[in-house]
Amino acid sequence: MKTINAHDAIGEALAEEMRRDSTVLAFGEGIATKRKALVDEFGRRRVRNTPLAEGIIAGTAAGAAATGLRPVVDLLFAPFMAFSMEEIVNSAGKLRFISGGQFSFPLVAMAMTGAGWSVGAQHNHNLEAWFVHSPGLKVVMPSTPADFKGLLKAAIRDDNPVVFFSDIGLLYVPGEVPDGDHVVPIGKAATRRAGTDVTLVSYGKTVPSCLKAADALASDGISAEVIDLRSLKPWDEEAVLASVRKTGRLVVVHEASRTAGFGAEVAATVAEKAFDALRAPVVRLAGPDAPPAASYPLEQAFVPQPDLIALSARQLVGRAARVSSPAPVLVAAGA
Amino acid sequence: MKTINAHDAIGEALAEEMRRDSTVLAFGEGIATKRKALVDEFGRRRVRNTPLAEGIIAGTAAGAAATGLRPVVDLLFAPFMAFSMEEIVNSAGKLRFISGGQFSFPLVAMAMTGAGWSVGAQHNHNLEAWFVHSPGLKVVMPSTPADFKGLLKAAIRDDNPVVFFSDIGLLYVPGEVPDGDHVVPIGKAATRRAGTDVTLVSYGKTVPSCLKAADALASDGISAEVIDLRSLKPWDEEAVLASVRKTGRLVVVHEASRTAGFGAEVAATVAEKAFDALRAPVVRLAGPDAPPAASYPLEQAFVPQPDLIALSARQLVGRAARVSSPAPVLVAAGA
Amino acid sequence: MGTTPAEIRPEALLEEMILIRRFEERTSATLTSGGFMGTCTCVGQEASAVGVVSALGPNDLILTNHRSAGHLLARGADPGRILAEVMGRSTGYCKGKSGTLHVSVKELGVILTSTIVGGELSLAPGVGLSVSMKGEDAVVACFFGDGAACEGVFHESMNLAAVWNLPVLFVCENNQWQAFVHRKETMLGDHIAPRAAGYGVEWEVVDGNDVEAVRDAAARAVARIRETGKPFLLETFTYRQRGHFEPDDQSYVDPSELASWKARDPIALLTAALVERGTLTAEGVAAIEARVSERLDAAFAFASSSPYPDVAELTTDVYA
Amino acid sequence: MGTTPAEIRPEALLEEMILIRRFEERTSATLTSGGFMGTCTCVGQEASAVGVVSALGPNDLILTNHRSAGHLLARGADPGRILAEVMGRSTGYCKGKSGTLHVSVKELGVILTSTIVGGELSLAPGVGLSVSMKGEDAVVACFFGDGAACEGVFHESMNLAAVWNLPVLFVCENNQWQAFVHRKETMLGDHIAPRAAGYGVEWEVVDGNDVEAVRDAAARAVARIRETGKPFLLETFTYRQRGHFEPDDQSYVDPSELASWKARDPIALLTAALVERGTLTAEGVAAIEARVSERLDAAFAFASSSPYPDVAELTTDVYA
Ligand SMILES: Cc1ncc(C[n+]2csc(CCOP(=O)(O)OP(=O)(O)O)c2C)c(N)n1
Ligand SMILES: Cc1ncc(C[n+]2csc(CCOP(=O)(O)OP(=O)(O)O)c2C)c(N)n1
Ligand SMILES: [Mg+2]
Ligand SMILES: [Mg+2]
Repeated sequence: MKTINAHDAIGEALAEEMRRDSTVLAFGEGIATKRKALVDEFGRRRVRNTPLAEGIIAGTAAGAAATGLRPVVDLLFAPFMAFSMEEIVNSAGKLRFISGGQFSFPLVAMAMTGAGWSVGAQHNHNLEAWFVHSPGLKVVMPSTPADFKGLLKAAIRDDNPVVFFSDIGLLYVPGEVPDGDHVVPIGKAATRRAGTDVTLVSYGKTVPSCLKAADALASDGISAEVIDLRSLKPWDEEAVLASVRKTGRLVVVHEASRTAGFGAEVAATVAEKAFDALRAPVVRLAGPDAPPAASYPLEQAFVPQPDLIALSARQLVGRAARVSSPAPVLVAAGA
Repeated sequence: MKTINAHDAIGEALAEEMRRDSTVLAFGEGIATKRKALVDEFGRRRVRNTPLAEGIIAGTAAGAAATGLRPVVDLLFAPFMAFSMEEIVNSAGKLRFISGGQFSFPLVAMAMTGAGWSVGAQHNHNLEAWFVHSPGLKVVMPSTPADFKGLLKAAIRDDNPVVFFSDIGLLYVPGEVPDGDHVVPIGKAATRRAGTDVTLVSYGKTVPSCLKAADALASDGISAEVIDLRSLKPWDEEAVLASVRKTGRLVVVHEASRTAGFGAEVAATVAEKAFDALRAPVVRLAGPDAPPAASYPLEQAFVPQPDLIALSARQLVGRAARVSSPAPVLVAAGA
Repeated sequence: MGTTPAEIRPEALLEEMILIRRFEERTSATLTSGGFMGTCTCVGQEASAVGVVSALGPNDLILTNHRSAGHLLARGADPGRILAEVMGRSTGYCKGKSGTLHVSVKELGVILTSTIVGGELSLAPGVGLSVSMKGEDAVVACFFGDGAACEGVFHESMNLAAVWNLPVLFVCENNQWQAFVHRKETMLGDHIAPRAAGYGVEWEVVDGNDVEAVRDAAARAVARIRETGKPFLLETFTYRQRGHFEPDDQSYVDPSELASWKARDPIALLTAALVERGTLTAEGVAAIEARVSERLDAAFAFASSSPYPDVAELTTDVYA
Repeated sequence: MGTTPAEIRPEALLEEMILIRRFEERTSATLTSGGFMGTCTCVGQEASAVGVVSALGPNDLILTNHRSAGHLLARGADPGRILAEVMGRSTGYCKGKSGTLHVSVKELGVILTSTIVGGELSLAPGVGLSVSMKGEDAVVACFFGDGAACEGVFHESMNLAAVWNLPVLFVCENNQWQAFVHRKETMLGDHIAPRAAGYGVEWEVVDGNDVEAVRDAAARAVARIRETGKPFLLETFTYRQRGHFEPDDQSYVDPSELASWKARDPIALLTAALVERGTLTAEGVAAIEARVSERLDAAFAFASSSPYPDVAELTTDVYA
């Protein structure tokens, strides 16, 4: 075990996988400048700066992946992926199916996402739901340095295109990372805290917020289970359903805008497949349906905070198991 | 009243709005070739063919909209919008907010979507959920010629960017369109059939399928209410909630892939806000999480069909109001 | 396929062009009369397909687009399996999942076909990168239209291939139409290739209706790429003789422009040249037509008797 | 703003450049020490901003990008309101919603600023279209970097503006850096402007550190656009003297290249020229610095005492 931050965990994952497999290479706008250690070890052929053009970066990754390489591309901030949707969705995501299985696309597209740097709505926009809704892709979004490393290694080894989101609010937070070849399987959630009264499901930087909320709830005698999804596609339905069958209550929390966000998928799935276990409405806490502002206080207020999570959970638990009054209306800050 | 198809209804809406307001103009890859009547009436300055470049078509619409014009752009097939996500989402959707309200973006971005022409996954891909999840945009998807006309007129008059999806399966189906200045407000659903036992919520080409299912259900003595959302953003939460409070059962039906599709938003909202009214699990019937194949039988099988809708509704109605057994697992064809 | 440029006789090129022409004509007629959705034919552009593909070696790779039948057939693909794909049958090269618009045939090196206009351009540098990282000497031929040249990805692709020295033969088939829009409405100037200079890329414009000229130009370009490891942009200037897809009444096409290009039909041009040279007779042409007709009879029989894919195929081949 | 080229004295250009330089320096120092996220300064590029903007008329419009302080100040924007925006205060030009990266000021014609690299290029033709449809004679100046010129939208924007005859002055500020990547890693050749020829667009490369040369070139380009109604691509060849954003240790920058450009600092160049011409004295410079300092003191006082936006602003200005 050592303690490193997520940025360095990514660096370790890249280095280890490039060492293990000579077909792995990395490119992007400035990656060779920013990850000098990789250039030193693997050279400028395998670690490349690119022209400033997200479309061709992603397209080149797709073309290379289909013909024997395993590229990792850094697309910087999530909104810039808007320039590479064609290549990621129509090519990498679909051409395997369209070709009747003749090709596969083992590539990783990385991007930073979320609030924290006051950079405004053209840098800060959580788009993971777009990719979850797009066939042929996998999507991961870790919340701990160990998972950043382990999921990136799994993503590089996966034979499918994986979109890897780094929540910028977590990039420089240190955490323990196991030694050795630490690989975290894509599609498995982690139960960060066990509980019996309410299930808090989240991913990315709102996982620590859920844990804080769970602490607060514990002092009220409410036992919250906290599930970190880690992977959004495939996502660990079984883990969530099992938890809700135990607790009967679900709060889904994420930073992305609520409307048609990934939380809707979780809530809808639970309302369908664990309906009989539900003792209260399923609640989503999420960013408002607005672009995030640069101004620091507004940027913070966009993101569901521990207090709100705890409040929602308390309301759910305090609620009569099945009453005829309308469900409490719980909204994220500012929604 | 006259009977015309959706393609012609679109033509009427464009002509009427261009006649009414000289700032309305239309451009796209071939629109001036395909809509000769518009060119004849309004000339080549207001009806323009463009170079083959979806990004700049959408970007030009955004720039023009912010400075006094009301452009309508035809982006052809929905997957081609992948080339214009930056312009639609980061510019048209966000720059009003980012600028602190200095600009508005009264534009309409049109695209065809869905199965019917055996053109394969790079032409046939239902992406409406992407836009619903993107702040600052509105999204409509009509199911009748009257709504094609009325919603397009409303979209052109709206001061916000509106993404207008034409389900290709409906484009050449005739229907009655009221005479005169027929405008359908964005955000209002239409109850296509009233019922008391189960609510079927849909949009686009699966609305007629729901109506067929409702017919079949009626002969079993089951009374289905069919709601056509028409607008997906804003969507008519109140209409759906009111219906579910009456029927206690919800089936959401759409062609787009189920995972993180718009149906998840509807299901999650109902599970949150009408929880106490629900007498059975909320069910989503949708396309599988796969690209659609070109092959005709596969293309058809992708789309939820009336039989499946009726079967699901029957299972929900037949179900004990609240039992402890797991919810029936109902999947769309092939999911 | 598999031959080097010097080994092909012009009569063989002619036979390939005729095969393509008849394939497209019969496919269109069959689809249209059967109520199927149309296909995008390359009628009029056969010299571009045959000329370029015949200049490639066996390890070279091809990326193409929606108008691909010529490239596929010139590369030696089985017309029966192409047609089965067009008709959505399980025996098609892509199991019927592609349909007509994005047929790839990995075993022949015809890879990563995209019907997103410009999709092939976005993928080409990556294929070139694989080839170059693995130290292979293959050339990657990427076919795209004058329309695709309007997409931003044209710019990004050319620039990246130039900066990274990727062995890509960009082949712009300038057929002067971009679906229902004439190139004159989409760009100033008649040609795309000169833009290559701005990226530091060598280029040439060739008469796309003269198969021997195309083949020579392509052979020179391929040789240049093998020598320098750098990309090259070849523009074959030609004309789309039929509509954008079938059926298409071409009411928007200037009849005199169309007629002038039909007068320079690539098959007629080569036939006349060979007759003039004395290497081909009317009987020779008839023999070619007969062979082609026989192949196509078999192809149509195969495709039409092939089954549709099973409904279980809806969700296979999505993930590896 | 509001003046025609002939009316501005070089001393006024110098004062604008010094205002910009001091604004950027103080902003960087303040933000960095206050733990705020950095800003992208235009230090070293003041001549490009001042030269071009001073050649515009009052009705002309400007689109810019993340490195916009020079353009804004040259256009007459209030440094206090820019700074308030950078600091996320409600008195900023965009109510604190933009922050430093996409400040637009509609009342000054500085519109549609985007921090998506290339965003300004995608919006510019539409603004040109409005102007041209309304029959106004305004020119739309669109500032973008050498990095933006690598995006596909550069190609699409130039081409559309050319085909539709839109009155856009494309200004490529080639500062030779694209964040952490030198332009030599992203394109062959030193300049972007010659690519304009491929689109049928006129172009010029000008020494971007010589404000008078920039102003003259821009004035010529603007006159040409007003005359022809067609776009023009002007490249100001300059250098980014500070990092991509603040703070940035520039460890990746070749010190000798940086030094050679600092030796051609645009402010020093003009100062020396004016002293040499005898129209400026050391006292004159000191007076400029004093005026600038006073304005900036007021600006900083205004911005730092301004409130943050109310949390209700989270969801306002989303829909019209
Ligand atoms: C991104 C995208 N935009 C639009 C289309 C619709 N479309 C298909 S082919 C075509 C014309 C393409 O022109 P060109 O590249 O010159 O190829 P050609 O058809 O002439 O061979 C268009 C507009 C598409 N398939 N993809
Ligand atoms: C689409 C997009 N990609 C990447 C970035 C990140 N980024 C911001 S500025 C910049 C460099 C831009 O270079 P250039 O266009 O030359 O402008 P400069 O910063 O040199 O003024 C980059 C890569 C971005 N903001 N948008
Ligand atoms: Mg063409
Ligand atoms: Mg630059």
